[in-house]
Amino acid sequence: MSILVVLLSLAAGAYALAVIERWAVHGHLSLTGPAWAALALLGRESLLARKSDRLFFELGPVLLLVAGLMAVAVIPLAPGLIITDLATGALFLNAALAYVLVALIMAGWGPNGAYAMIAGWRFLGQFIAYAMLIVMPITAVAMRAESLSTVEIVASQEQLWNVLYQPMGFILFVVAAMGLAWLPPLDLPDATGELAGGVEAEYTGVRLAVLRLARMVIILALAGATVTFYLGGWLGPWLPPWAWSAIKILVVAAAMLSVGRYMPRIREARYLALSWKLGISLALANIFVVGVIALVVPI
Amino acid sequence: MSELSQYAILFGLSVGVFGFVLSLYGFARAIGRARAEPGKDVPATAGTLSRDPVWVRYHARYAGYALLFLAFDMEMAFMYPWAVVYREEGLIALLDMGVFLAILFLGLLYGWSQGALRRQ
Amino acid sequence: MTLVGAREGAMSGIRRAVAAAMARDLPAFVLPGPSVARAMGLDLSGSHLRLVGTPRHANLLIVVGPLPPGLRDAAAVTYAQIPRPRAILALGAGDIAPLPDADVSAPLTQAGLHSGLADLRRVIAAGAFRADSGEFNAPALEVRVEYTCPMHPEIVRDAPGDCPKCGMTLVPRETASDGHGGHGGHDMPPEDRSNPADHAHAGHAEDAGGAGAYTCPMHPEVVSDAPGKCPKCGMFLVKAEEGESHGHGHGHGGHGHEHGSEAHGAHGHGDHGGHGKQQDHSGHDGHDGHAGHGGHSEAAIDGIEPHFMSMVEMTEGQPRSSDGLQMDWIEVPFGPFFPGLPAGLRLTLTLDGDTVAGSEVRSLVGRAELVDGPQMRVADFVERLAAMMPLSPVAYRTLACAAIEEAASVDPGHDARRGRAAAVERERIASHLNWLAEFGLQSGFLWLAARAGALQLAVQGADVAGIAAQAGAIRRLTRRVQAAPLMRMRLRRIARIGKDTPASGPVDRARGGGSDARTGDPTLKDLGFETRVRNGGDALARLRLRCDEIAQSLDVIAAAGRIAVPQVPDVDRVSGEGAARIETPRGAAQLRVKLTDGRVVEADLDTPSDVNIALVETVTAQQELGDALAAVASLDLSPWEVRG
Amino acid sequence: MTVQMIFLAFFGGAAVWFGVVVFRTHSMVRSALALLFSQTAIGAMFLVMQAEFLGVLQIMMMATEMSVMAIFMVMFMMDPGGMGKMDMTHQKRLSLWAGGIGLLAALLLVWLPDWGPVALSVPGAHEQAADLGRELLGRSMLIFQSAGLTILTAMVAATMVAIVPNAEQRK
Repeated sequence: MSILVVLLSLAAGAYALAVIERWAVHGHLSLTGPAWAALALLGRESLLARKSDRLFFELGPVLLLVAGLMAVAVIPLAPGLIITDLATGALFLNAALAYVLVALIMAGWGPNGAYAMIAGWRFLGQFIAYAMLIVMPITAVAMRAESLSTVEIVASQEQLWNVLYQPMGFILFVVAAMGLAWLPPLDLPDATGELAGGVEAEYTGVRLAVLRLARMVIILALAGATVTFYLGGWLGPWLPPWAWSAIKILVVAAAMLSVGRYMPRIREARYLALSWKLGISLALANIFVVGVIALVVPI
Repeated sequence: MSELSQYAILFGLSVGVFGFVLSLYGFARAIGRARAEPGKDVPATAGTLSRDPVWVRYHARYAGYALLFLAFDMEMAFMYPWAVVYREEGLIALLDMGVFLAILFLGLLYGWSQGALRRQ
Repeated sequence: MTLVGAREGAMSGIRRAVAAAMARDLPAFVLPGPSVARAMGLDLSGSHLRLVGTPRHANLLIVVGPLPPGLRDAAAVTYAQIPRPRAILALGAGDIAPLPDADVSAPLTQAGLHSGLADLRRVIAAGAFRADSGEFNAPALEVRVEYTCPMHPEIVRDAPGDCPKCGMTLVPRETASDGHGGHGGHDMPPEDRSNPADHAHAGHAEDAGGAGAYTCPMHPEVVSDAPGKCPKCGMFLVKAEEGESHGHGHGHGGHGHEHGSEAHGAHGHGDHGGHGKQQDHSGHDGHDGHAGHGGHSEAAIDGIEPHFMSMVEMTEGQPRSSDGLQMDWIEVPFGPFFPGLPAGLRLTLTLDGDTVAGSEVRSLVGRAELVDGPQMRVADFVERLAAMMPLSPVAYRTLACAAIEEAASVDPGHDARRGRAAAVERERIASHLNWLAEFGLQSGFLWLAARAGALQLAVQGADVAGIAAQAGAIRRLTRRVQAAPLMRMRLRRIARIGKDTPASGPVDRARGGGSDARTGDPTLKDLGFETRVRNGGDALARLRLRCDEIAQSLDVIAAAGRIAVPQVPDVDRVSGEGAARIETPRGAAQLRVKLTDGRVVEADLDTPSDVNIALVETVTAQQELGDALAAVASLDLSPWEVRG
Repeated sequence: MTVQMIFLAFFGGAAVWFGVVVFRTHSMVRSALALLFSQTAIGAMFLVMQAEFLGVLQIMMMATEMSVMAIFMVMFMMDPGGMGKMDMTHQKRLSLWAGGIGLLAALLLVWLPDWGPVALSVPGAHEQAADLGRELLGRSMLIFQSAGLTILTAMVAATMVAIVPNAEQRK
């Protein structure tokens, strides 16, 4: 039952995100727009580049969707409202999202097109930049919660949300999450002005529809993860828990989608250098600080 | 809910995604099939046909980062179980992991000094 | 009412619903490009269109203005790559062959766009599917298939088979059919493009012993009589026979160190060591059971010349990257319709991974002869020059008028001069805003793209009061752009240009240079003009300088108090020569005209883009792809200004 | 229990099959990703055997590390797209011997030692992770720290071998 509820809210959330994305990218707000766009996409030809690696080309979007859904599976929306409350939930989230990389490499390599291939390998570079900054902040979160279960992690924030407890980790995690979902300004693998669509460039019709849907699911999963790890999940006064989850996730997702509108895309070299020289140092410092606080303060 | 049934749910969901995607493809197929035409199946390159295959030995300039990444990724295997028992173990855990991370950070600094952290 | 590019299938049931959805959701690809559309005064953002960066994601092709001849093939390619159902909306385009007839044609105005889109939506809703849709083909899409060995690119056959050298299966490769420029960068003279029969000989012509052709190991189509470097990748050309005889020698002598017992393989090669007929090769390969394995190790394998299978030797002579590694380079076209690069500019980058190892730039819309025919009426000449430069028509119109007045010794008068100066400054503001919008699009700074585009449209036809009304918003925009997060990081040290390289306009002034045709102009001096200069010489300095110039031009226009686009001077059967030089938004342009009997008989134009296009190679060399494209964009080239 | 066995066999078969694909394909990227999925299947086997932490860790780490391997394979192998249909196998005799000995060793390791009685009840997934943590900080601390040193050595060695030092780069 709760699985069905989560899946339906996932569908609703993905649609809401599509509305927000159209507004952020194309500047018009239309509640029905994504529905028409999706139907139109299904009606367009879905082309296959010749000399392509068809298996990769077909599998890329599907694997992306699987990865997104697996990540969503460990996000709690309310007490009891979660698909699977794994004891290693935070780690599993990581594992699922690692396949985003695999899917994008497949999608990039598959069509044998220059833009897509460069985009796919670029994303591997981007992954190397953000990966540690996803993992290390989560470790600090798990230290406080004494568990990897996402439900426990939310419960551990009863008295103080992690965003206040470990603000540094929050910032690092959000930036890394945007990199993972290749959201502007970290949209190196589908940069319109540099690679004319990149990994998405060869996808048309129904395959593109699946790819876009998968991306929305991933953004939702990451917004959900941010909320779970740092913003107290379903915790909040007055409103029922599920409403708090929905509001927080949508606000975080909308913020992640629209912030890139106001700045140019980062350069790959700078991104890598910043992540490794500054980001990892800060992430290690964050772990240390949280470690000291966790020993001194009993919350 | 037992752990095995949770894994079964996850497995079922993955299979379900394939089913969902296949049904979408079936719907799209019902509307029509793609038509083969000249130039249509060549990867798009902004108005110029580029028919040469691009699967060549790709020069990844982030190779240095990639090498260090492998080491850091390895280290995460130890971080998670450590994090779970951190508060229980207390100071010893902090010191232990402090030493471990310091060693790793040393490796990072070495790589940095040698130029692993730059475009090659 | 159906689309020319309709999808196959009867219009019924679910397809009707899908067609209705398509009519509401129109992802559009604009030819020649959004910046040209804006320069022509078309606001594409407000019509519920979604502009996309690749034809793959579009289903509507909007052709804005007449399609230049040089872009027709590219337009056909773009159209061919749009998935069906696809539609064409032609705005003031006239003849668009080889594209099929436009589904809807409308005049090149905002009203035309709106009515055209409304019509188009109806056409799509009614006719996105059709039982018998015709096939689209164009000369640019024709191909010839040839077969080549992945290890020995010099082997090219027109039928499938095995490589005579290593026995690997030849892989098919498509090339553009001869005599057509559709293939990226392959614009070598026809005589250099060997036909398949020649290729079949290429590996064996050395039997004659003498004039062996030189060829590039990576680009077999490059054939030269003399040694040298490959024009595409810069590798040293190898003598066509060299690889082969070397390989045989190696096979004979040093072979079998691992599979010595199976010496028949090496022996077989030894037999025809020095010469080698094709039959010998194929006969030999026939009994070689292991043909085609290995290749990933340095181990020699019987039956295959170890020379070609060795990674170390394979890459011998190939150019090395900065870190000493040798990789394969690919040639990737960017443009002529690449989002974020000037429309009409075809940049072909040789990429080593994601780093630019070489570049070739070409304008597909370069200007033709200014004087069309033996002589031209003055009015026609002025209009022609203005129409040739869609990105800055007013500046070139002013230039033409000034040169003709000079030739005819006519003085336009003080007020007219002020009005003209203000008109050119207004265009400078619009042009720089257009550049900012393009930069926004390229770098994913979408707020900038939308805001600068809107301001450009508001400014470019406005009078003094209209510009004054927008001045505050424009100044805020320029301040905000420079302060945007990541902006410095994005542009600093990109596309650095030294003091000695020739450059024109803002590119020169942003490296501390002082070239400005406006310096010393008394009219502008009156209006409070001072040359703006920035130091740095990188893309960031150019951005800042353009922002400075926008602010300065706003002041000049306010001081001038009037804007007057010059009228064609009334010259009455005079003869004479005259020259004029003005600072267009992209730099100084100079025009010399010769009048005979009141008609233009000769004209000669120097444009800033002629100068700046030569910088492309310098600023892209060894840059990361994104940086290289930002570097090219920072030059603000107008392909229309480049000599065709 | 039977269902568990069926799934174990299924994922085991998948792991082996992907392992075979590694050598049967021509494309380097396919080869690398086949290895990736082979490892993923092993991770799934761990899950079926209720070793949750180990399984999830395997699934996560192999995805990333094999992807990194893919780029190195594309960098250094000829014809990474497999367009020339080259065979992945070489040095067959040696490989057969090595593989055979490896298999034998694995089988001996399975059959010979005394693995003790079959564990009928498995600790909960959370307990597993916590136990592992306690182990790391207690009895196996030395192993843990020497793992750190090993990783450091690997980092230094990889950097020394593969990276052109800054000073030389500038020349």
